[in-house]
Amino acid sequence: MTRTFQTAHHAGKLTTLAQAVRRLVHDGDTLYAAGFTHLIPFAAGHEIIRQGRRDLTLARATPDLIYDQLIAAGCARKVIFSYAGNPGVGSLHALRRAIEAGHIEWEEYSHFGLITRLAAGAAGLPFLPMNPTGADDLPRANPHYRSVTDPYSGRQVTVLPALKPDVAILHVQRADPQGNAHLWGIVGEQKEAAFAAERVILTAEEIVPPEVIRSDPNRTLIPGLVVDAVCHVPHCAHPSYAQGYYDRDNDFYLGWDAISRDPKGLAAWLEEWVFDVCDRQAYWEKLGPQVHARLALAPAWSEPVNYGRCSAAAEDREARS
Amino acid sequence: MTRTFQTAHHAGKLTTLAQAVRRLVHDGDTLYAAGFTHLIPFAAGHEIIRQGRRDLTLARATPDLIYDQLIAAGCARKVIFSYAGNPGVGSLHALRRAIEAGHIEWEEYSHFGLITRLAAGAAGLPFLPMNPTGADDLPRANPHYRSVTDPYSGRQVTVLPALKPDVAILHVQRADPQGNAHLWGIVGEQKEAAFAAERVILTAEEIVPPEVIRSDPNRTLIPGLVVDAVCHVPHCAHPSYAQGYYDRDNDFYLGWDAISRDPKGLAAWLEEWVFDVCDRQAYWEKLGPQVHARLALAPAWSEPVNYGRCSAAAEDREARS
Amino acid sequence: MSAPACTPAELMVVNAARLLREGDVVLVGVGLPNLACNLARRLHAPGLVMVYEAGVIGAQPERLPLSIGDPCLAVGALSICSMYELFAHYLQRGLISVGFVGGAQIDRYGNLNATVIGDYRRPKVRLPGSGGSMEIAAWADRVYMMAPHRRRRFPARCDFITSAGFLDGRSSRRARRLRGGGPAAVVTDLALLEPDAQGELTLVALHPGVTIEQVQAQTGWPLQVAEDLRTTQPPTREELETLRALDPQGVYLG
Amino acid sequence: MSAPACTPAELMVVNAARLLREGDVVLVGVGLPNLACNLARRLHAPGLVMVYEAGVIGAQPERLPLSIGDPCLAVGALSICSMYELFAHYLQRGLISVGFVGGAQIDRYGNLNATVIGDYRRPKVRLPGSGGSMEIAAWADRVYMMAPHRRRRFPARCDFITSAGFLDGRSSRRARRLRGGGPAAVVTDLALLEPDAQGELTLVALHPGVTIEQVQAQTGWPLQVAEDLRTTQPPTREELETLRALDPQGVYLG
Repeated sequence: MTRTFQTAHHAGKLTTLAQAVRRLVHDGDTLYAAGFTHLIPFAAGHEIIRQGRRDLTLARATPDLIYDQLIAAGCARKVIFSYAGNPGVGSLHALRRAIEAGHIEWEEYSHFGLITRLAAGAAGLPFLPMNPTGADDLPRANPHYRSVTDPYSGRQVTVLPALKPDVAILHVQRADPQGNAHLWGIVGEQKEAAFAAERVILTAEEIVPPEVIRSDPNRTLIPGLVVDAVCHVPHCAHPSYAQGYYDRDNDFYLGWDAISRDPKGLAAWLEEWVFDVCDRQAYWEKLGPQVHARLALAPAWSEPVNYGRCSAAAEDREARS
Repeated sequence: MTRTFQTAHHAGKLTTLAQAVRRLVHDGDTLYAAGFTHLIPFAAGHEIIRQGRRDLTLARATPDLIYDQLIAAGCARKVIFSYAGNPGVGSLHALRRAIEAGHIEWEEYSHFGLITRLAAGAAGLPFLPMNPTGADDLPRANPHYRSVTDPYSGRQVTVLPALKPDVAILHVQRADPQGNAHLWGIVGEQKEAAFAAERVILTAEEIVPPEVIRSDPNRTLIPGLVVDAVCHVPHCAHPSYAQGYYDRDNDFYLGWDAISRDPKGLAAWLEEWVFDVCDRQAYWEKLGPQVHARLALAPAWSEPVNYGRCSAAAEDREARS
Repeated sequence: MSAPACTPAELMVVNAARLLREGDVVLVGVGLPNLACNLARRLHAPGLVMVYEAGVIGAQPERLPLSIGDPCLAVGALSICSMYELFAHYLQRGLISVGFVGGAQIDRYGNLNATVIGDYRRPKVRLPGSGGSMEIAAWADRVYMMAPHRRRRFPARCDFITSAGFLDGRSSRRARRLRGGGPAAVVTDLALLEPDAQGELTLVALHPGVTIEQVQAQTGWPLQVAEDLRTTQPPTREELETLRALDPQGVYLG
Repeated sequence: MSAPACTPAELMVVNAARLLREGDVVLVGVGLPNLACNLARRLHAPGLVMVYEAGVIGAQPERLPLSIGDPCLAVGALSICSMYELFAHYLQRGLISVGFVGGAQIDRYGNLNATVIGDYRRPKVRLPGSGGSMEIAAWADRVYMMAPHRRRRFPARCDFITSAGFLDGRSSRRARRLRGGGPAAVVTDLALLEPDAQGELTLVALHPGVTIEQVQAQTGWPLQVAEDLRTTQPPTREELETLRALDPQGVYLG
C-alpha cells in the first residue's frame, strides 16, 4: 500500500527513454500511456515495441493509434478501454481484428466509468461511485461494475474499483529534472494516471530549470514526487500533439485507416517507422521538412499572472544579494 | 436536481455586491463563503451583516474571522466546520463563546470529511467515500458520518453525504463580466464550492475582457456557467489576501484575538468597521496608507505559456483582417 | 423559387442546428454534431456554449476539428478541466442542456448501440464503444441523435444498449431516476422522429419530398405517425452557405 | 564548554528537527513543526519536501508563515493543488512520509485530542477541532507530536479522540488497517517518548538535566522507561543560530 518515491533532492531523474522503458516497463505490466487525444506518448510506445515487451495489459480511455500499434506488434495480452476508435475517422483496425478474432482479452467501460477507476486509484480509495446511467448491458458484461446502497437515500449507486497501473507514461510540455511538470491545453486524465500508477515515466518537450516551474506552481499538474524517470523527448507525441509546440497530424490519423486495415501494410509500417528508426529524433527527421512545416504553429501566449512577493521579504532578498 | 444557470450570452452579470447579496442571500440559507486562508470574501460577509441576514447556516472548513464576525453580529443559526480556530493565533472567541454557551448549533468534520462533502456536491453524487481514520469519536457524534461495505474487499469505508450550499461566495483575482474566473495561489475548496452551490456570487479584484481569460483557459477554475452575479470588489479579502494583489494582514489576525475575546470590544469593532462603513472602498480607505504600504507586494510574474495556433488558421485570420 | 439542392448530411445538420437554442450548453461530438453547433452559433444561437468531453468549455475552434481533442478546441476556450471534472462537475452535476450521441443502431425507444453487432463476447462487428455516450444519454437535459435512415440502423431493439433512451418506454426510464430527459429528437436524412407519451420514437416531420411509406420502409418497427405531421422547411441559402463555409472541403458534408 | 542556553520551545524544535530525514515529504503545521522542518532543511535534510494541507507542495517560504495558508507558501512552490487533491492524492494515497499533529491532550497510546475538554455536546473548553489531523494521524507513514510536558496535557486517556494514535494498543490500530504507521515520537520540553511494542508511549530519552521523576510527575499514567534510556544531545550552537534566524522576533520560540 505504501508507494515508494524518489527524494526531491535526488540528483535528478534524467535518463534516456530507452533506459527508462528498460528499467520501468516489464513484461506482463498494466500500462497506462495517458493523454486524451493530446500529449499521447507515441515515442514511448515505439520504444516498447522495439524492446519487444510482451503480455502487457494496455489501459487507456481511448486506445488511439498508440495501442493499435502496440497490439499489432504483439506486445499486448489485454486491452482496457472506453472508446476504441480512431477519433473522427473510424475503427482501430488492428485492435478490432484482435477482438473479433478472439486474439486479445478486453475489458470495457464508458469514459466516466474508466476515469472513475483511475480517480479512485489516484485518491488511494478502493472504489468510487457514479450515478447509474440506465444502460445495463455493459455493467452486466463487466463484473467490475457493482452497486452499493446509498446509506442516505436507500437508492443504488454504481461503483467501480480503483485502477492502479503498474506503470504510467506521461508526456508533458515542460518539466524540471526532478519531474515537476507544467501541462496546458487538454489535460484529460494525465494527473489521475500519474497519481494512480505505481511507477511513472515522464517525457517532456523541454527540460527547464526548477525556477520556471516554481514561477507558476498552479500549472504543475504532476509533481516530481510521483515521477521515477524524466526523459527529454521533443516531438514525442506525433501524430498526437503538444499544445503550443506542434499541431495534431490529422492527415496521419486519416491515413492510418488504410494502413491498419491491412495487416501486411501495418507490419511494413512498423518495420519502417519503428524498428528501422533508432529513436524519436530519427523518426522526426524522417518525417521531413514538409510535415514539420505543416505542423508548425503561430504563437498564442497566455497572459502572465503575478504571484507577488511580500515587500519585506523582497527587500531582505535584495539587501542580501 | 436540475440546476438553473444563466446563458453565456447574457449581457453580463455585473452588479454591486450590495445588490448581489440582496438578491441571492436569503435568511435561513446555507452559505459557503469559500477560500482556505486565501481569497476569503470578507467584504461579502460585511455586506451580509449590514443587510441583517438571520438564521444562516455558515459552512466553511475554517470559519476564520469572517464567520466569527457573522456569528458575533447575530446572523447565524448554525456553523459547519472542520477547524474552528484563528490560524496560528488561537481561538475564534465569538464562535467559541456561542458554542460553549449553547447559543448556536454546530456540525463538525475533519478537513477531508468536509471537503469530501463539498466534492460530492460538486460532482452531483449523493455521497463520496473516504478511508476510515480509526478516530471514531467524531463520526459517532455526527450522524452524517456513515459506512458502506466495499463490494470488492468486504471492508468498511466511511462515506459522507453531498453538501450543496444554497449560496457560495467566491473571491477571485480576475474574471470577465460573465464570471469566467482565473485564480492562482492557494485554491483550497473554491472550485468545489462553486460547483456544489445552487447560487454563486463571484467577487473579483479585477474585471478583465474575455480575451484575457481565453488566453489561458487552463487557469479558469470557475466557469461563468455556474456564476449568478459578478461584483468588482478590489481588496475584498482583507484581512485575508489575494495572491499577487495584497499580502495577508497577519497583524490583523494577531490583533483579532484581543478584539474577539471581549464581546463589547467586538460589538464596537463591528460598529466602526462594518456598520459605519458603506462599502469595501470606504473600508479600504479607512485602513489608511500605512496598512496599504504594509500589505503591498513586489512583482513575481509567472512564465507565460504558448497555446499555439495552427498556421493555416492563423494565416486565414490575417488574410481576413 | 425552389430550395437549394443539398446533400443528406447537410439536410440533417441544418435540421439539427434548428433544434438548438440560444444559451444551450451543448456537449458536442465530432463530425455532424460539431457542424450543427457551429451553424447554430453563427445563426440563431450566438450564445450557445460548446463543451467537449475532453474537458473543454466554451471552445471557439478556428478550423473544423477532426477529433474531440483537437488543439484548435483548446486555443481561446473559456475553461479547460480534467476529464473527470467534465463528467462529474458538468454532466453528472447537471450543467449540460444538450448532448449529441451517435452509434450504429437506434431502436424504437431511442436506445443506442455503439458497442457491438452480434454477441458481445463473440462480436460480428466490434464498434468503438460508449465513449461518453452512456453518461450523456443519461444526464443531459435533452439528447439528440443524427443518423442516415436505413432499416439496419433502426431496429425494433438494439443488439446491445450502449446508452439509455427510454429503455422499454418512458415509465421504465422514469423508474431509473436518471436526471436527464432522454432523447428529444432523432434527425435523419428522411425525417424527424420524436418520442411520444410512451417514449416510442414517432414520425413527426418529413423532409420535403419524402413519403411516410419511404420512412416506414427504412424503419424496423411499425412507425407511429404524429397527428400533426409536418414537413420540414428546406434548408435556406443562408443556412447552406454558412454551413459549407464550416466544412469547405466537404469532409463531413459529402 | 557548556551547551548554549535555550528556551523550552527551542529544545523541542531542535529535537524534532533531528527526527526528520533527508527526502522526507512532510505535511507541516504552523508554528513549531514549521520551524522544525525549516531547521532540518537548512541542516541535514536539504531535500525535505514541505507540504501544507492548504494544497502547497515544495514550499520555500521567505518568511515565517503565521498560518498554513500564508501567501509566502505559494510563491515559488513546486506545485499547488486543491484541498481535496491534497488529502486524496497525497495523504490518502500514501505520499506523505511525516505528519505533525498537535492538540490539547496526548494519551498513553498516542491518541490526540484537539476537539473538546469535557463533554462533546456541553464542552467545558471548545478547542478548534481536527482540521487535517484526523487524516494525518491515520495515513502519514510517521507521526510526530510536540507538546510542553504538563500533567493535564498527558492524561491516561483523552477526553475525546480527535485523531488515532494506537487507540487501545498496537493491535487495535492494526485491526483498523490504517495505512500510516502511527505515532513515531512525542517530543516534549522534558523528554522524548516513543511507542513500545504494545504502542504505549514510553520514556526513551531525557533532555539534559531532567530526571525520570520529573517526567513521571507530569505524566498521567505510570510511565514505562526504556532499558536503554538516553540523554538527548543539547542543541548545538549551529542549530540554535539557524533556528533563531528563522524566527528572529521570537513569535514561536519565546
